Amino acid sequence: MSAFLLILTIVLLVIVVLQISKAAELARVLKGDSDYEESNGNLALITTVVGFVILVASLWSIFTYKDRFLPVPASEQGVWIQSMINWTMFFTCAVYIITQILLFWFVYKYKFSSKRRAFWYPDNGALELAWTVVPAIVLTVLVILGIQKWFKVFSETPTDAIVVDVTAQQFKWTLRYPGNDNVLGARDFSLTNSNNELGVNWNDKNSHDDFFADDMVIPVNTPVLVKISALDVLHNVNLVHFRVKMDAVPGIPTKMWFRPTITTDSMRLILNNPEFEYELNCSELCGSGHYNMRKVIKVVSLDEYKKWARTQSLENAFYTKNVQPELAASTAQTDTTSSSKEAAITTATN
Amino acid sequence: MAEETLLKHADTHEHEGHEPFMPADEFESNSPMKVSYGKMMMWYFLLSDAFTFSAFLITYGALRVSNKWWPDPNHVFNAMPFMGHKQIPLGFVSIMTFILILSSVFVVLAVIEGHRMNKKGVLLWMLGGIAGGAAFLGCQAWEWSHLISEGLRPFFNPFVPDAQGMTHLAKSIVDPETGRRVLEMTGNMVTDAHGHKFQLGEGFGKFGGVGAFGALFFGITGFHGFHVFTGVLLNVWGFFATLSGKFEKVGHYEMIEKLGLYWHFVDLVWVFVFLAFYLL
Amino acid sequence: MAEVISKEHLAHDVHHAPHEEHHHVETFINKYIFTTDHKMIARQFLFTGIFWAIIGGLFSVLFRVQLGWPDATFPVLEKLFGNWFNDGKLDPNAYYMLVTMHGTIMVFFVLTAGLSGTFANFLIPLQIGARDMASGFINMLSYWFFFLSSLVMFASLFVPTGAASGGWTIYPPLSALPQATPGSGTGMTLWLISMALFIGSTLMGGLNYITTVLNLRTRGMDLFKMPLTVWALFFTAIIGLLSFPVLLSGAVLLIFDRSLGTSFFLSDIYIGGKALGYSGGSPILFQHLFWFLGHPEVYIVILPAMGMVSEILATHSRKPIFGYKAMIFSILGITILGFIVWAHHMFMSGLNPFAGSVFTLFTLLIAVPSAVKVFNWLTTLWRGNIHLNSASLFAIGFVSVFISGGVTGIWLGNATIDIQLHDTYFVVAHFHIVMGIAAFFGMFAGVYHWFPKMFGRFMNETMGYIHFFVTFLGSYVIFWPMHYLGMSGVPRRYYSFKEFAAFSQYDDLNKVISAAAIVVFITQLVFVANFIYSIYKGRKMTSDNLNPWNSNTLEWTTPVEPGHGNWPGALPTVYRWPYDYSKNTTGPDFTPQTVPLTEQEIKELESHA
Amino acid sequence: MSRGHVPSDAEYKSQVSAVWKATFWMGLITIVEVVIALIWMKYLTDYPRIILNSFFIVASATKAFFIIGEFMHLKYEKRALMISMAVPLIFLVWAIIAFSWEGGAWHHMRGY
Repeated sequence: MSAFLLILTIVLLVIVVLQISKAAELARVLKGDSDYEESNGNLALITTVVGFVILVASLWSIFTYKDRFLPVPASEQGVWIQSMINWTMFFTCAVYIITQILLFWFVYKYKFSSKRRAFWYPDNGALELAWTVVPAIVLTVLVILGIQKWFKVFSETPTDAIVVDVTAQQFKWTLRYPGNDNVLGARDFSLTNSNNELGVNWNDKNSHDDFFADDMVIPVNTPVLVKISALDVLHNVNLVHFRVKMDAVPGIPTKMWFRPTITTDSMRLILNNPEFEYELNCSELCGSGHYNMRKVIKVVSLDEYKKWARTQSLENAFYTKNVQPELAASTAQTDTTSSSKEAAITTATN
Repeated sequence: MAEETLLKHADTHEHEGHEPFMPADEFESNSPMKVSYGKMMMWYFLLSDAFTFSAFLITYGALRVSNKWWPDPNHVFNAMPFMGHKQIPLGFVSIMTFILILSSVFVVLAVIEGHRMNKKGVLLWMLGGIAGGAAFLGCQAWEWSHLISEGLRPFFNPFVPDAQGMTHLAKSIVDPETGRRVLEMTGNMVTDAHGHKFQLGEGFGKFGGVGAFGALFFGITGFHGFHVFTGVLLNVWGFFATLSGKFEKVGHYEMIEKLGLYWHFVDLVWVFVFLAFYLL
Repeated sequence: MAEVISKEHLAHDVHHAPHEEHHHVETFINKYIFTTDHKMIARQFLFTGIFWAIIGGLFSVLFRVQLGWPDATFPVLEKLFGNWFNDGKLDPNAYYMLVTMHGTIMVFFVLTAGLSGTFANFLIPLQIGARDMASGFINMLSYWFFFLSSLVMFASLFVPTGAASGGWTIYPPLSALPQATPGSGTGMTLWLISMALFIGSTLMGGLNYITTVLNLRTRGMDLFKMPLTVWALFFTAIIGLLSFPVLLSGAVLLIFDRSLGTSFFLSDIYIGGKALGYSGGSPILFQHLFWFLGHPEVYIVILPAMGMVSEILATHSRKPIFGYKAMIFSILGITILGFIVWAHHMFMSGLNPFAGSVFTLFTLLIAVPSAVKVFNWLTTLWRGNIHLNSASLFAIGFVSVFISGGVTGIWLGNATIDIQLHDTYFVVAHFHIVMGIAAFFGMFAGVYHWFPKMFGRFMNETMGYIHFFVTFLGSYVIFWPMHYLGMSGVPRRYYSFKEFAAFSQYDDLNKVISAAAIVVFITQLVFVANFIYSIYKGRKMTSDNLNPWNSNTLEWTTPVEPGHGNWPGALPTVYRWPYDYSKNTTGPDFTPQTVPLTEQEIKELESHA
Repeated sequence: MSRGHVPSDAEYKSQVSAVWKATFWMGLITIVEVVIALIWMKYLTDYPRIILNSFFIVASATKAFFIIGEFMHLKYEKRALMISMAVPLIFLVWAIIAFSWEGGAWHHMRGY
């Protein structure tokens, strides 16, 4: 019933508009051309007013909503991007304002008049050249600035970078840290199975002190290299506050490095929000759970990070905690416990 | 435009009462290319088809350079019918290339005879073109069945590297558990077609060599073969249409010319398929 | 209107015309269904396009309901749409399906087939003075392939596992693996089949448009005497002809990956607790193939609108289009650049950063020809004598939204800024304004302008004004705030923003956007009502005023309802370009293309040469 | 060639001989390609393969020119048609560059 009513309402609404318009049209035909100029002028006025309302509202609303935009970039890379945005903002706003004003002003100024005839003006080489060359120059500036910063963002990773291995799958992230040796254990797809979803090669000694983490903990003012991969479909590692974004592609590992500059605590002070957390989200459509792949990022001081990483590596290294006992158990052929071990491994990996 | 031509055109407009509109070539003289709309359509169709083929070949290129290793074509395509196990790299495909070129030549000659309105000549050369196309298809069928007998599949590639990166044809079996084709291997030792054992290159497992190789081979040569097949059918139609005197009645053999364009395009594509799969 | 068309001009070419005689039997089927008449085929495209636009628009309303009121339940919608709305709430899988189908339908079925299919078919022969397309039969096939494609796509909506839901860009592996999302099962197969048929339709149409423009122009219609509409449609056809084949290749390879287990786009995949045997393929490769079409596709959508707007602005401001040749060369420039910039959609996809810089350079270059066009439109209005009606209002609205949406392209084309804005609502705002709203405005302008020629009647102007002002304001209300969402990092294609503190602050704006979307959608129904009503009951066009807009182009020299063959007598001869508006200081303020040059004009031409 | 134009005997002869000439060259190029490939396989495997590959690409392009120019008759068509066929190839050339560039990048990213 309610569905029927909804459709009925919409249909009635359309019919009402249709009837009113029919009457208006009829009146216009009856009146003939006598007040064409006047009605055309009214229309021009309305159009221009609407145009200017849109222009003013669109600019004014920028200032209203500015406070909700992303806060100050929390990384060095973000600052470069922000400066690029400022430059582009300046040029595009200027173009937007000037052209919209001209457009709607012309509509009113040159509205139809029976006393006037339009100005025959088919072309002007100098003018056309001018508005080919001027935009070309402005764009050259933007291209040069942009490419310069682009290459800075994608420059060689500094050698002292902290490495985090981020693996995406439907619909969760797995964070792996290299442990004390700062080298991640090798991965090999052919080793992948439900007990070892990442396909970590446990024969590689480097993997023995690697640990998995629930939150992404990273140190401030130190380069962080995010190594990115995906297990099933495309995902995208998006750290909005750091302006970091890179697709996770199955079969092709990607990476991106950045240097965080504001700790979580400082950001809480800046935003005056004690609840604030940096967040990691997925920015590439990956299926029905795309919208809730969340991880928390904690930016801490370098000392804190080192302490945390060392403890984790010693106490929580996946190999020593899960794989080694499993291996020992299987060599001792104590099959009775292996199923519970398997369960333990699965939970730990998750 | 000169006044005279204008008048001439005006004349041609007079009999419009009989037909709702004129044939499409009413203003052929307006064409900046001075070709009829039919030929032009064929040309642009071929241009767009060239983009389809290029996309396939570019895919081939991108996947080939992105992979760690690629089977050596001289090793993969070295068989020849009636030659047993003798290895003749490039032998058979060269023959296929010659067949296709010759077939193309025959069709050009048919087109030239068409210009002279020589029905017999057209028929003769068209027959040659059709025979060449059919022979090419036969060769391709043989090559496909040979590679399939060696174990190559769209989803599986038995051509694998040894530790030095040399290409070997490995024996493959269907895994009874998963029903999928896999290499017959013990440890990392694989048996090749002659029963010799060799060590599999690093990074390769029981799922065989680069998976996309078979897919690309069957996909691209198959798509080309499909074009050849269509071309043969079209040529057969052209042959019978000529035989029935259809084009004589129309007054020109332009249809043969259009069929020819399509046929040469098939030849053109083969040049690049030959380049990508067999030479590079 | 002030001036009355001078009848001599029309009579010039028709006076000796014998009455059209039809010797072949005209049945309902060969007149309305399997017709080879380009005008009827154009109408078929238009009707199918409008049908799809309603469906596509409705889908956007449905998912906007979810985004605007994520906590509310709507039992009404469950009654209407069944299990898409379980318990009155949109299901996430259905959400992604609706998003995907909205994109596919709008881009391909409405703006490619409905817009460029309609107007290329309708305008090319009429404006260049041809009796019909080069091959009426292939033209008919083109429509019926589109129709089949539509049927398949429509059928896919009713598949139990749902239609394709991997986004309109159908990136594998999501679209290749039925395990990844239910929509990648049968729904995706049907999507690919439908798209293959659609590509066939576009290619056949494109071949016809190109050969018709090149070969079938009437006497005197040099290339540089063609209206800008024809130029735009010509380049659109070229773009389609060269880019759609690449999508075909990509689609074929994707079909192989899905059904034969090949590894073109797949490699090292572990899903549902199982490692799959794909190796050596590259998901990024598909993105390259897709965007090699996908980027030119946006010009397929926008160029016809640009052409029509140029024509309509010139006609209704009674001024020649400013910089005719510059307009043509900017279309050419956009066409060429459009082909070499595809990877700017993929800056964050793992693209090689060096390639990224080259693509940034090419991309920003497109702003130059676009700027030329905008300034030329503005100069066309300058010191004009502007008649406002539904057609010219939409043309003016087009210029406004094209600027608003275009400038943000300079943001997104710059790879550095794209790091922040990629896949956020900023992108959604950008492309909806510049290629969605703008293309629709071009289409509406075209429909209002050429409606009398298509159906022999006028559309209701009052409804046209309501349609324009609500749509114009509404579009800004819908899409402008999306920039702000984007600047706050809110990602697109999110079913709900609750999970993230950073994204959940826009409940208020999302409500406004959704409400505006519903209002705008209902306003489009007003347009549809106007359209259907006017076909039967609109004010009639009479044979003593065949040229209601006092336009210069050839289509207005045909009878009210042109038969098959367009001109009953000889084809008109063309002597001049189509933009001689207000050239004379006395007499009518327009000089149709069929009016011979005056002696003075010939002298001027000679002195130039 | 416009429809309905019947070539004279001299024209006919020159057309036929041009076709056979093109066939001869194409056959020769193919043979040379195969022979060089075989020689390379036997004796020159240590040299950079790019030399051989460039030769193959040039040779194939030459064959393509013969097919398009002579067999498909483009050499004798109006310039406008030639240009309209040649210009779109720019896009393909750029696509080849971009795609193989990308392919190389994936190779690198996969750590080979």
